Amino acid sequence: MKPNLKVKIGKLELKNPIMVASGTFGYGEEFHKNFYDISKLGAVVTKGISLKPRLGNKTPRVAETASGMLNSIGLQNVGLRAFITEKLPFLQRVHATTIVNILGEKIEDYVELAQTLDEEPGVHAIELNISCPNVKAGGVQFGTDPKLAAKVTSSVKKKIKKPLIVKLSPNYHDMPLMAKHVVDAGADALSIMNTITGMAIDAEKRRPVLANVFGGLSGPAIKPIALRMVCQVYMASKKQRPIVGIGGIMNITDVVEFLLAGSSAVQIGTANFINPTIAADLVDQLEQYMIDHDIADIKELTGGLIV
Amino acid sequence: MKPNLKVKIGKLELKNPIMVASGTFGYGEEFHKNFYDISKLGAVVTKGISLKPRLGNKTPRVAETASGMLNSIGLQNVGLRAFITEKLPFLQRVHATTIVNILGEKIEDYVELAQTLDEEPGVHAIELNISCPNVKAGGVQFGTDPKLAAKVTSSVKKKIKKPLIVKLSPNYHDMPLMAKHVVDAGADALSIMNTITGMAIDAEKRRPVLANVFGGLSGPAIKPIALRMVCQVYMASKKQRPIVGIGGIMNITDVVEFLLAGSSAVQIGTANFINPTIAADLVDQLEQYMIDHDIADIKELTGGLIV
Amino acid sequence: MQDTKAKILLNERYRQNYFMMRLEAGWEDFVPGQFVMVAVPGGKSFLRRPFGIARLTGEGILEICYKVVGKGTLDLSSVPVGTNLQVLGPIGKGFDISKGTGNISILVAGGYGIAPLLGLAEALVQEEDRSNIHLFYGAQNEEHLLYLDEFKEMGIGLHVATQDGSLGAKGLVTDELKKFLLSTINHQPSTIFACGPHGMLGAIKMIAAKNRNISSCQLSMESYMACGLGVCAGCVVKDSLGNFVRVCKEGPVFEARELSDI
Amino acid sequence: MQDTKAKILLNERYRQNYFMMRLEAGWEDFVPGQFVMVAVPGGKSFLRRPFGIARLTGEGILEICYKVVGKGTLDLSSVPVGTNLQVLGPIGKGFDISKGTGNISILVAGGYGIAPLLGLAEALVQEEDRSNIHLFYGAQNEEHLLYLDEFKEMGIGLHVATQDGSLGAKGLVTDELKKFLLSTINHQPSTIFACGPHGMLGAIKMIAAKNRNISSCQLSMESYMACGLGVCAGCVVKDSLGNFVRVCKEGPVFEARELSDI
Ligand SMILES: Cc1cc2nc3c(=O)[nH]c(=O)nc-3n(C[C@H](O)[C@H](O)[C@H](O)COP(=O)(O)OP(=O)(O)OC[C@H]3O[C@@H](n4cnc5c(N)ncnc54)[C@H](O)[C@@H]3O)c2cc1C
Ligand SMILES: Cc1cc2nc3c(=O)[nH]c(=O)nc-3n(C[C@H](O)[C@H](O)[C@H](O)COP(=O)(O)OP(=O)(O)OC[C@H]3O[C@@H](n4cnc5c(N)ncnc54)[C@H](O)[C@@H]3O)c2cc1C
Ligand SMILES: Cc1cc2nc3c(=O)[nH]c(=O)nc-3n(C[C@H](O)[C@H](O)[C@H](O)COP(=O)(O)O)c2cc1C
Ligand SMILES: Cc1cc2nc3c(=O)[nH]c(=O)nc-3n(C[C@H](O)[C@H](O)[C@H](O)COP(=O)(O)O)c2cc1C
Ligand code: FES
Ligand code: FES
Repeated sequence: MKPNLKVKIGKLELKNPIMVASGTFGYGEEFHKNFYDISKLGAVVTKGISLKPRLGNKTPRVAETASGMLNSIGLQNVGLRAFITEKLPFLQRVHATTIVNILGEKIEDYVELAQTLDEEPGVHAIELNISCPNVKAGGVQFGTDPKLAAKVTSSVKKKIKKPLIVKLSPNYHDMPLMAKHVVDAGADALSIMNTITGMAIDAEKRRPVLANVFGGLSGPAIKPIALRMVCQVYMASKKQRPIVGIGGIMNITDVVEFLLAGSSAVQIGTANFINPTIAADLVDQLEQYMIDHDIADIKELTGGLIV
Repeated sequence: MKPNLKVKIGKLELKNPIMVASGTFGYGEEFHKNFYDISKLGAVVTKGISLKPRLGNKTPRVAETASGMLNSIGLQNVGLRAFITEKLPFLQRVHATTIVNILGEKIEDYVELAQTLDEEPGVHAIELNISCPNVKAGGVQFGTDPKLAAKVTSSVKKKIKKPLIVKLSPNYHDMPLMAKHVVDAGADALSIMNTITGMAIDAEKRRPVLANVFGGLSGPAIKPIALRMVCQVYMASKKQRPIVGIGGIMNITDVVEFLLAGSSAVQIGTANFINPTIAADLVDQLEQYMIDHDIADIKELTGGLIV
Repeated sequence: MQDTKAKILLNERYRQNYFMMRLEAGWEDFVPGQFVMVAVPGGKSFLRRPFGIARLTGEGILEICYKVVGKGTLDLSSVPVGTNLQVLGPIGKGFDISKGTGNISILVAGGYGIAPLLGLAEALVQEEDRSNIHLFYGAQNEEHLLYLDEFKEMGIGLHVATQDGSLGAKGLVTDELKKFLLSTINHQPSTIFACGPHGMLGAIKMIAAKNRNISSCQLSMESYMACGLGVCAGCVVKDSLGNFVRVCKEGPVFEARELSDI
Repeated sequence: MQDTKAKILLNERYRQNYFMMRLEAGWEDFVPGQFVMVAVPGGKSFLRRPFGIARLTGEGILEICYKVVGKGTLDLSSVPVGTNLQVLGPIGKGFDISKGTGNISILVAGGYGIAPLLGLAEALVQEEDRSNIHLFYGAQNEEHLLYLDEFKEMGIGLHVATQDGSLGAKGLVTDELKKFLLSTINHQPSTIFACGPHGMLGAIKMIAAKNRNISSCQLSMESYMACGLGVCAGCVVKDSLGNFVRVCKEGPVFEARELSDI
């Protein structure tokens, strides 16, 4: 019998738990044109969208590290208007399940973005990227202050009907506490996790490799940390919300590990750069894994860790 | 001319800035007997010592990850008495500069350990490992609460004459804030950083690989994060105290990167497992690096990053 | 663009620390100036590495030429023939030959920048009079010059400059280019196609800007890349409007006047 | 113990997914039961991998025999002859032959546990009457048996058991051992030397505990290792007093009665 790969994120039902992570898949066109039908994925999470287009940081913006990479793209994106007129129609036409990742400099930005996107039929859910500095609060990141994170979550939640996913930043140390605040504020699901701030230095030039000095670390190097955070939040949370596990997933074993740790779905990020067909391959491989392991429903894997 | 590799950690002058990290060098005997004269090192930091011997955690205690490893040794050690009678005499006999890493379950433990060791002529400095749960405060780690960290620091500082190094935990998110608290409380130097909590899962067995479920991540995977923390603390700190950079150092380029980011000295940890002569090799390589780059004094490198 | 598992047919030191690699890609077509992203075995290189396409034969054999500069290229140089490598390509916007039709074609190369110009020259000789094609090629010394025989055989104009004068003129190839533009062809419409170090490209942009006969000056740019797919926005350079454009998508070949970063 | 850069002289599939490797270590001496930590090239294995020493020839050539079970051993199996590997060893406390002097020596092996017993048998035949040495060797089937010819040549007692009965007795080797102990030598002082899977070692410990003639039962233990140097305390097992002892330092060979974990 064909196993059931469907998962629910709030009211949204996904074909399967394999999504692609924000910022590592553009707006889907390149992958669809060159590699595979992106409607096959559980969902496409777009590059983070802001109200106005953003230029992003100076270059170099990327650097390789041991089993990972740093990026300081600076959230370059086309902005809300261009996204709706130029990018969304394509995603809608190819029937991609689309989750829009949004980012702002103040709570009002998030609310306006979310409200506008809530009206767009091509948008299936909204992912709040709170790893951004709050310009109104002296630049402290929304994602490193549980109260602020709760506030932006509830402000957005009040105004939209579509499922709201909040993407947590590992740059705050107490994940269960952060998760509790955000869930109490109305998040339908949690994405765990964004990149960890790091840096690379060119010893010969005596300069940071990234023009921005600091950048976000992603890739297999961070997988043990991401798995721990997913597991901690899953074990601590009473009001259980689906967790979307993210961080260094490269293969089917990694996917299963994140599910066992407590994820309902996963996002494939940097791996898309290493192997452009990986996300589609993983959809097939996950189905095969379930058949081989006699698992009828993907939900059996979520939180299936024996501790 | 022979370059000057000497660095000062509080009142303690080290031959050179290359130390070995706590828990990765035992009490020095194995390396001295099999590989090299350990008095060549800037300092040997011992395995963390507690008042009573500790059995440590169940096994498996170690797991490999991408460019790193997890450990949950559980601070197994011989205890203060046996350390002083069985381990310290050896370190003293071979003239190793010895820094004793100490850990406790409550502030009184740290104070008693430090006071006792302060009297021992073979001990040159004390490193406070605050990545331990405080049993009196419901198990919250000393190192994830700036006030608690400050309190244990000042309590110890008051009672000892030898230099006091406080080793920070990356499991707290605001390193500059933590550093400020600890320095204000009297730390003579900061070690940055300890391992980051992570986990590994055996997908087939559906179990955590480590018996303890969680463990500390070390190795090159964490280097970008450690570099960032050193750099942030160095840039933010007004009352400058020497920083001892730790995390994923594998070769001379890594050493130079940590110095440039703001470290006065470094510790070699997991690399000792990969290449048992690495720490001694790095002492020679650092001297050669200085000659090749026409650097007369190692202090020229500390914080030499051009940003 | 496709991601192909390609067998290594050749991987040899060519000269100094330049290596030549041939891969059984099976691809049918490419535009000179396009590049590939190669997955480097050995475990030390997490990201793929970009290399310009030197040639693609009728049998789908891909040739690249790379200089060993760091851990990735060092590891690549020791991969044995017969190994399969994952190769993504052809990537990006190559040289636009059509803009040069009827013009004098001036190719300028520095270092391994010669590789994509080989493919370009092979395409140009199909379309243009060989005497109207000129290659300006600069290198440290004689030992660092690549593909010279191939270019000689094509019968195009060759202008070599080496820093030590061991072959051709002594000095910078851009000086040779300046002299050439002042003398011979200063009244003929010309197109420049250039690939090489950043500094060289900057000098060429200046030269082109001052010379009204140069209707198109196409520069092949480099930058740090993560994806090569156009999705990460890691590889951008600034265009003349101040916007960031992707080297792997809008480039690597740009009209000089459309760039502001150089 | 030393850390040696050793050239691979042989790295071949021996049988099934067992491989044999010979390395030019140049070491002079070892105690059977000791092991090495090998740095595995390929970039996927961060930590070294432990393998028992099968033999060390007079010329300092080290032989190990490994089973491909995961990424490290898979990568190891494709390292070409001639490559230099970093090999740390000989490590740990090997078998104590002196305890068996005059006794019947009973060697028990499962899987790749046969490797260190080869070296042990070679040492024992120098000291003891061959007829007093017995090897009990269990495997899945005939195809999984290693070094059989070598043991036959030594002229020691051979007792093979395979799970499918394709060679020797059908079933568990520990059952053969039990039968043997009940019949033949039940009044002769014996020493057991065992290396193999955890379950097998547990069964042997039980057998030995019940038999008063077995004066020493030495088990070679495995565990997850990080350093192999005795400094990380990663590899511990519990001794009979409830203390953790290091497999890489106090072991890998322990007296069965001194272990509580098994
Ligand atoms: C579109 C494009 C085409 C290229 N074509 C060729 C080619 O045909 N032949 C060839 O030999 N090389 C080519 N390169 C450069 C080549 O990609 C780099 O030399 C290579 O990636 C270095 O890898 P590494 O691991 O050996 O060096 P690393 O160890 O990563 O770095 C070594 C040094 O090179 C610098 N470096 C590394 N990557 C880049 C980069 N992308 N841009 C600028 N500096 C870098 C680093 O800062 C460092 O100083 C091209 C690059 C681009 C972007
Ligand atoms: C003292 C000692 C001597 C050994 N001698 C030999 C020998 O002579 N020949 C031989 O083939 N093997 C021997 N082993 C086992 C060998 O070290 C492991 O099989 C090898 O490290 C696996 O590496 P891998 O990367 O292929 O597997 P991984 O990809 O790391 O793991 C594959 C599977 O093996 C398990 N595993 C990995 N390492 C160990 C370990 N240390 N202990 C228990 N389970 C493990 C994992 O849990 C996993 O299920 C010995 C181990 C020890 C401790
Ligand atoms: C180049 C790049 C750009 C990214 N941009 C965004 C973004 O715009 N919004 C966001 O929430 N996360 C962004 N991320 C984070 C990823 O979505 C993901 O959380 C992170 O990379 C960890 O997953 P991975 O290890 O699988 O890549 C970006 C990551 C990378 C590598
Ligand atoms: C096996 C192991 C045991 C450790 N034990 C201690 C300890 O007892 N006390 C301590 O402060 N740090 C301990 N550490 C942390 C190291 O000292 C070091 O801070 C960390 O490993 C990061 O450095 P590295 O990446 O170079 O290993 C231990 C690390 C490892 C790998
Ligand atoms: S390298 Fe990713 S967009 Fe160009
Ligand atoms: S493996 Fe480190 S103590 Fe044994």
